[in-house]
Amino acid sequence: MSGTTSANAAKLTIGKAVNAGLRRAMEADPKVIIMGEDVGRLGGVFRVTDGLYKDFGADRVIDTPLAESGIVGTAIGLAMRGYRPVCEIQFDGFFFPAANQTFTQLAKMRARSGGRLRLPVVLRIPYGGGIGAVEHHSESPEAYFAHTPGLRVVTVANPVDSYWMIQQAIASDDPVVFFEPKRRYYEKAEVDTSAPLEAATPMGAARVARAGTDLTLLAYGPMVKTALQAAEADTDHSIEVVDLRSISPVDFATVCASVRRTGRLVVAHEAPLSSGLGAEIAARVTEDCFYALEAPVIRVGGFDTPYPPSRLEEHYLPDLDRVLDGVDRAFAY
Amino acid sequence: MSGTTSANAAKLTIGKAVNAGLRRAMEADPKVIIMGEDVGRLGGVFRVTDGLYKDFGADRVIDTPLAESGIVGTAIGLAMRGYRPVCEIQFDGFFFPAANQTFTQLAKMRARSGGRLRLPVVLRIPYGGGIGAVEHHSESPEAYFAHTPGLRVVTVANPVDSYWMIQQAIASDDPVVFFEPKRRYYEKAEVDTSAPLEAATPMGAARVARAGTDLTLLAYGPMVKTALQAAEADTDHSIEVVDLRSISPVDFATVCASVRRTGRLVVAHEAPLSSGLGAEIAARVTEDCFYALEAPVIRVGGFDTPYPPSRLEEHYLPDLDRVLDGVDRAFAY
Amino acid sequence: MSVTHEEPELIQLLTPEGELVEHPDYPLDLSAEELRGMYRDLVLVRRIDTEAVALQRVGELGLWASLLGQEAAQIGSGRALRPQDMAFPSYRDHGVAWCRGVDHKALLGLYRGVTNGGWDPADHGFHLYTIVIGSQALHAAGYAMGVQRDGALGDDGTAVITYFGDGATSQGDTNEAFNFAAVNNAPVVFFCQNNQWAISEPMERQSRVPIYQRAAGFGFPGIRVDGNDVLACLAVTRAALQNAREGQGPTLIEAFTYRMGAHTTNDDPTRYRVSAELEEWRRKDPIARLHSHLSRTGRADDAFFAAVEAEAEELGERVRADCRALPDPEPLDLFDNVYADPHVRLEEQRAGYADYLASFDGVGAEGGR
Amino acid sequence: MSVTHEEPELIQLLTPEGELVEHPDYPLDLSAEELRGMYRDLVLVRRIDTEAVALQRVGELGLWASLLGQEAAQIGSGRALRPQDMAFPSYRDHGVAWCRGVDHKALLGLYRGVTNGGWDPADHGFHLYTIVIGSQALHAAGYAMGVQRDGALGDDGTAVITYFGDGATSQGDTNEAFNFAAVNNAPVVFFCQNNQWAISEPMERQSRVPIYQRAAGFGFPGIRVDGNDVLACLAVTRAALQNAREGQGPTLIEAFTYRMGAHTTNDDPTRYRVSAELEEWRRKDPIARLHSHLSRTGRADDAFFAAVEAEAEELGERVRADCRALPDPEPLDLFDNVYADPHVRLEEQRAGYADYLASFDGVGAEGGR
Ligand SMILES: Cc1ncc(C[n+]2csc(CCOP(=O)(O)OP(=O)(O)O)c2C)c(N)n1
Ligand SMILES: Cc1ncc(C[n+]2csc(CCOP(=O)(O)OP(=O)(O)O)c2C)c(N)n1
Ligand SMILES: [Mg+2]
Ligand SMILES: [Mg+2]
Repeated sequence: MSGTTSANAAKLTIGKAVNAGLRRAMEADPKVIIMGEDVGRLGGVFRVTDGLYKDFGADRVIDTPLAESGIVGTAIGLAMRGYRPVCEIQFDGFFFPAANQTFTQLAKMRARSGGRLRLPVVLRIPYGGGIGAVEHHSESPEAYFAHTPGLRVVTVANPVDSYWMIQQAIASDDPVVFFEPKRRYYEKAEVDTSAPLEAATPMGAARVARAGTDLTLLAYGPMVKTALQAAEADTDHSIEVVDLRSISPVDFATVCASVRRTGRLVVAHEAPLSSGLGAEIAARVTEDCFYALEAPVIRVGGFDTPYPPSRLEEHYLPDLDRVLDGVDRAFAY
Repeated sequence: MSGTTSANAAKLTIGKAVNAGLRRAMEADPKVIIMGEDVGRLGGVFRVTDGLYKDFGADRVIDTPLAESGIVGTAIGLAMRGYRPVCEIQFDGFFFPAANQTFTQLAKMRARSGGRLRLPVVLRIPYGGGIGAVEHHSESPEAYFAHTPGLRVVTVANPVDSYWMIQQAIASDDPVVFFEPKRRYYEKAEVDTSAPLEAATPMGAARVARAGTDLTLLAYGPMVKTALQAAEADTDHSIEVVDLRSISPVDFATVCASVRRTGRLVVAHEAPLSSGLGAEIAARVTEDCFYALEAPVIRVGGFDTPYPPSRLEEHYLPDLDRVLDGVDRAFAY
Repeated sequence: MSVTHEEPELIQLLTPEGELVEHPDYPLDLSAEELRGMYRDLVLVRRIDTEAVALQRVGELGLWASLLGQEAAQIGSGRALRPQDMAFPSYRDHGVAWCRGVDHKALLGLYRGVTNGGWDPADHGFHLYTIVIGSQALHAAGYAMGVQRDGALGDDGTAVITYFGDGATSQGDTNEAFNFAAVNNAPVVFFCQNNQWAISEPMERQSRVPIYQRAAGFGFPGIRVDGNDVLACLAVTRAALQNAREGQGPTLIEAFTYRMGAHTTNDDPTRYRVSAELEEWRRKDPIARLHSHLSRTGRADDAFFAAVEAEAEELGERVRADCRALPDPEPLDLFDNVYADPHVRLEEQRAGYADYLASFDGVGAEGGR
Repeated sequence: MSVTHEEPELIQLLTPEGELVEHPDYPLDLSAEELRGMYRDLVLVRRIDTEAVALQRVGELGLWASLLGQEAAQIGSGRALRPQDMAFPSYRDHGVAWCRGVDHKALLGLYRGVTNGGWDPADHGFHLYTIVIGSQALHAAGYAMGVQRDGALGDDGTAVITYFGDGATSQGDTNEAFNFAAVNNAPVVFFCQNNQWAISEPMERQSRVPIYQRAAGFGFPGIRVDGNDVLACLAVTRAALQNAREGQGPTLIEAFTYRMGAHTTNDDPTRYRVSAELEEWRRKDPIARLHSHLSRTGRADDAFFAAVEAEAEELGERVRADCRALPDPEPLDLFDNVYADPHVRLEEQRAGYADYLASFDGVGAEGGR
């Protein structure tokens, strides 16, 4: 804790902020349990669950067998028994074995039960590229989840949101997929951990991260930092940056309000462009703000290829220049 | 065979046309094999593989264990050994156990191998609702596939395409997901089975199914029939209907050419609206035809809820009236 | 290195001829009244089933998955459960539902298409039917892990059971559930009704060896029981549940039985199986053998059988009437219960669809649709 | 109903002290030259591995998964393969790659991030490394089904082998592969390197019983072999492959070994395991025991050992140089090989990106990026 901050404020990285949020949720409710591969003694491959096994024991921090379907499937059973499991999927690319349990069971079970069942399960998924990893460790699968009714999908871009939103996700009686921007795990900021959870911005709300008047630049998760940098870099225009935070449902009220002010929208994400989240945002914003738009919504995304070997990832991932190119394209109208 | 048709033309349903296409592909190439649950003696729950087990034997028509991941995973191995497996996923809702093998293996393996491997695997998936079925038997998961680089995704709306496109899918050296509109299995048309495969319209091409001048109505699979009915029903306007056929990649050349003529686009599908294929089409068409559009692209789709019990499906599925409502909304601009 | 394929031991307490046999590991001492109670269960669930098939034929149900032939496996195991126990069924387990006090209306509602669920799992200790094969086995394992964490084991503790078919043993999820249960020593009984068929695929397409043997590979006991013997099913399940309760971990029970009907009302089994097989199994009918035992031993008289018949008759009538009376859901129900907390997109879609429906008002008597 | 947990038999042909022992089922008669050849294999793959770890430390590789301690399991099984056989590896199987003639450059390329594959599976009878745990077991089962369909069985037939770890046995796919192989009697050997750890999770979190026992539950033989004994690994794998070749179906081999290094260069095993364990296994080092056998029996002399050392030294240098010389892919390679046939969207994206890159030309020396 830095000496210049208040007793309850701390300079935390995104990783440590999620860790602190998990700890607070576990302290507040004995039904909160952690499960996944290597989340126990190791504290997770990114150390996001560091220390929890030691302090809460093997009954509440469960090193599971190596089986993602098993993790989500048993989490559903635990939730039916009254627990609030927080599952770690070790990497984005290893989610897919759990697709059936997530999409046909977790997402639909409340509706199936006519509202009799609550499924307060959180899936934490470190996602995105840019860390020089081997295959399957750099995926951005959020659109699959956004297209699945019954799930809530959120992501974070800074330590403050990380600390609060993980607690909100755990507190929600709906299943929440919580995407963590792995290449930003070490970004630091001051987090005031003394506030009550109720005072935090709702996890469903988008946030204007930088005010501007000429163009709205929308990003989420790891791309928010890039978007802010792009906004700074473009000294010719006043660019408003919106941090989406909630991927499903999208807070279109905030997004459209911004677009109505600026008249232009660029959306950036790492996931493949086609049928990515940018498509939904472009489609919906165009419908809602048709007469306000001076240009079509411009999407900047990963290419429609498998995530490449790491020596090519700087070309695959939208960087500052590609985002600025998108901005230029929007201003070309 | 009807007496009024030529020797090689037959009145076929969509189901029988796929069956005839499979048979022709199996006759032409001994490496083509069929695999799935109940595809053998039973001929599949929709009888699409009827008679093939009897005529080609258990080595080429394989009743697999009840395990979708196993089906796709072993099909990959068979493809590596030089076979061309055509896998039946019994119903749309049962695809998800195979998501890992499909999305992380089948779709990426050619790229992973630097082009050294060919993966000529076809996944046939009967999809969509409207048949009064219980849960998981009425899903429209095509957007998950459209967002996955490395796959080709097609669907059919009539017996002629069914006959040819299944053969094209099998002939392709890329993995192809072949969606069959189950509620249209019994739609009939004359199919001239004498033509050479090379003469058929490429499976990647969209088709103008009905010419018109005032608005483009785009649909695919089961919704094409509804779209054509809507076009007929709207006697106030001249509506052009485009049958998409290829879901990934989308033939935007044909789609945009139509939109540039008409100035308006309505897209209809059964899948949940949010992040559905309509989003990609709206986003892309708006970018390409910004100045040609008189109205935003209007999407008509399923609601963002799990597919409901069958007594509600008529409300869930976009029907004639809902499509016409979309058309009205487009003309309101 | 070799694997022995011995003919599996089949636990049996009641022969097809209706004679009681003793088994050292499974002593069972039922009163005549209890035996009559189980007979009544068997007859009544078969009656519900028969009616449901008929209701499908006349279009009152969209589909039905018949339990015909599997009554003993379901009633035997279902009656072994205690109120605090939790069952995770598949889609054909109407006999277990009966034991758990789930009203036939709820089952009919599912297959009629007025609901995808229809009862409160907590109220009945009976989860919703699960259609995606294998999925529920993991839910059961997880629930059992919760029971452990609640400290709810012991003599009067809670046990969990999950039901699935022979085909389901091929599914990755089922095997992952075996392993999660084994590794965690979770109090769960895996009850596999091996009815010889997975739609059109015979047992041999799903497993090279008898299914109960799978358990040993994961490190817990597996046992094969005569699935048409309601007493053996009761005794074996009771023992396995008690082991679970007492912290001895999972058991796999393979109830060796037969699907006497079609897979579902959509299916045509004449395409893939011979009638001789069916004939053979008819001779092992689970109801006939208890009937024969009861009447031969004088544990039930004609009046009792007549009374059960009459009750079945009356139940059948109720089933028919109740089914027809099931109300259709309201259109806007579509948007209910998808989420627990308010959801901006669904609220918007609900409002939009309400307006849309209202726009037809006055257009025609039927609201224009 | 009970399961016996006997201490598993561990096939061993060479003791940790370097003494040969005979096993009735696995006679093995290797010439001194063959033994020396295997020693050389072990030393050289360890050298590649050591260099790779060092290259990662200096930033030349993004990651490396070390095989340290598992050389015998990989060389023994790898040398049992015939040219026509096909292997489906995981991501740590550099010793098998060595046996299959895959150049170290290809392996380094993968972990350097210049490719996700790097060799032609058909050329080497060695599929690409598979990272998503369990997936390759199904590919192997399917490939073996293809071998059956080709009629390529028999004495000189083709066998298939797939490699995975102890953790992988928990994955649904692995179990589905066991079952597909069993039901189809496919010619595939499942080779599990039980190195006691799945990253930080010890064996007990993955299975309640020794892994080789899993096979019996699916109806095929399972066997546990001393994974640090290159001779036992060779003999047992050879036998299993021959059974497969001859149409006797699958075998599961559990090679009982130890991951002497970190899971990967990213991992810090001091967080979860004690050094005493490592010490114990060091005494069973697979290379030391063959060294001791060769020198004790006079089957190799100092000159031989010196020559192998020199060769390793030279190889080490080559590995370092080759790694540094690996060319980065070109930006537009991104779009290659995603599809076999032309793809309208990718062509468009390729052209767009080419234009975009060109737009930086002249902006700065480095193209502005
Ligand atoms: C994952 C999945 N795949 C396919 C199906 C379609 N299906 C429904 S029942 C069935 C056969 C099930 O056989 P079994 O497990 O033996 O149970 P039974 O129907 O005989 O009771 C199949 C393939 C499904 N429901 N779920
Ligand atoms: C499906 C999947 N989940 C998680 C991972 C991350 N992961 C990589 S290696 C590993 C442990 C593997 O253990 P084991 O199978 O014993 O093989 P070993 O690494 O010990 O050789 C994990 C969890 C993965 N690669 N794939
Ligand atoms: Mg069955
Ligand atoms: Mg291991």
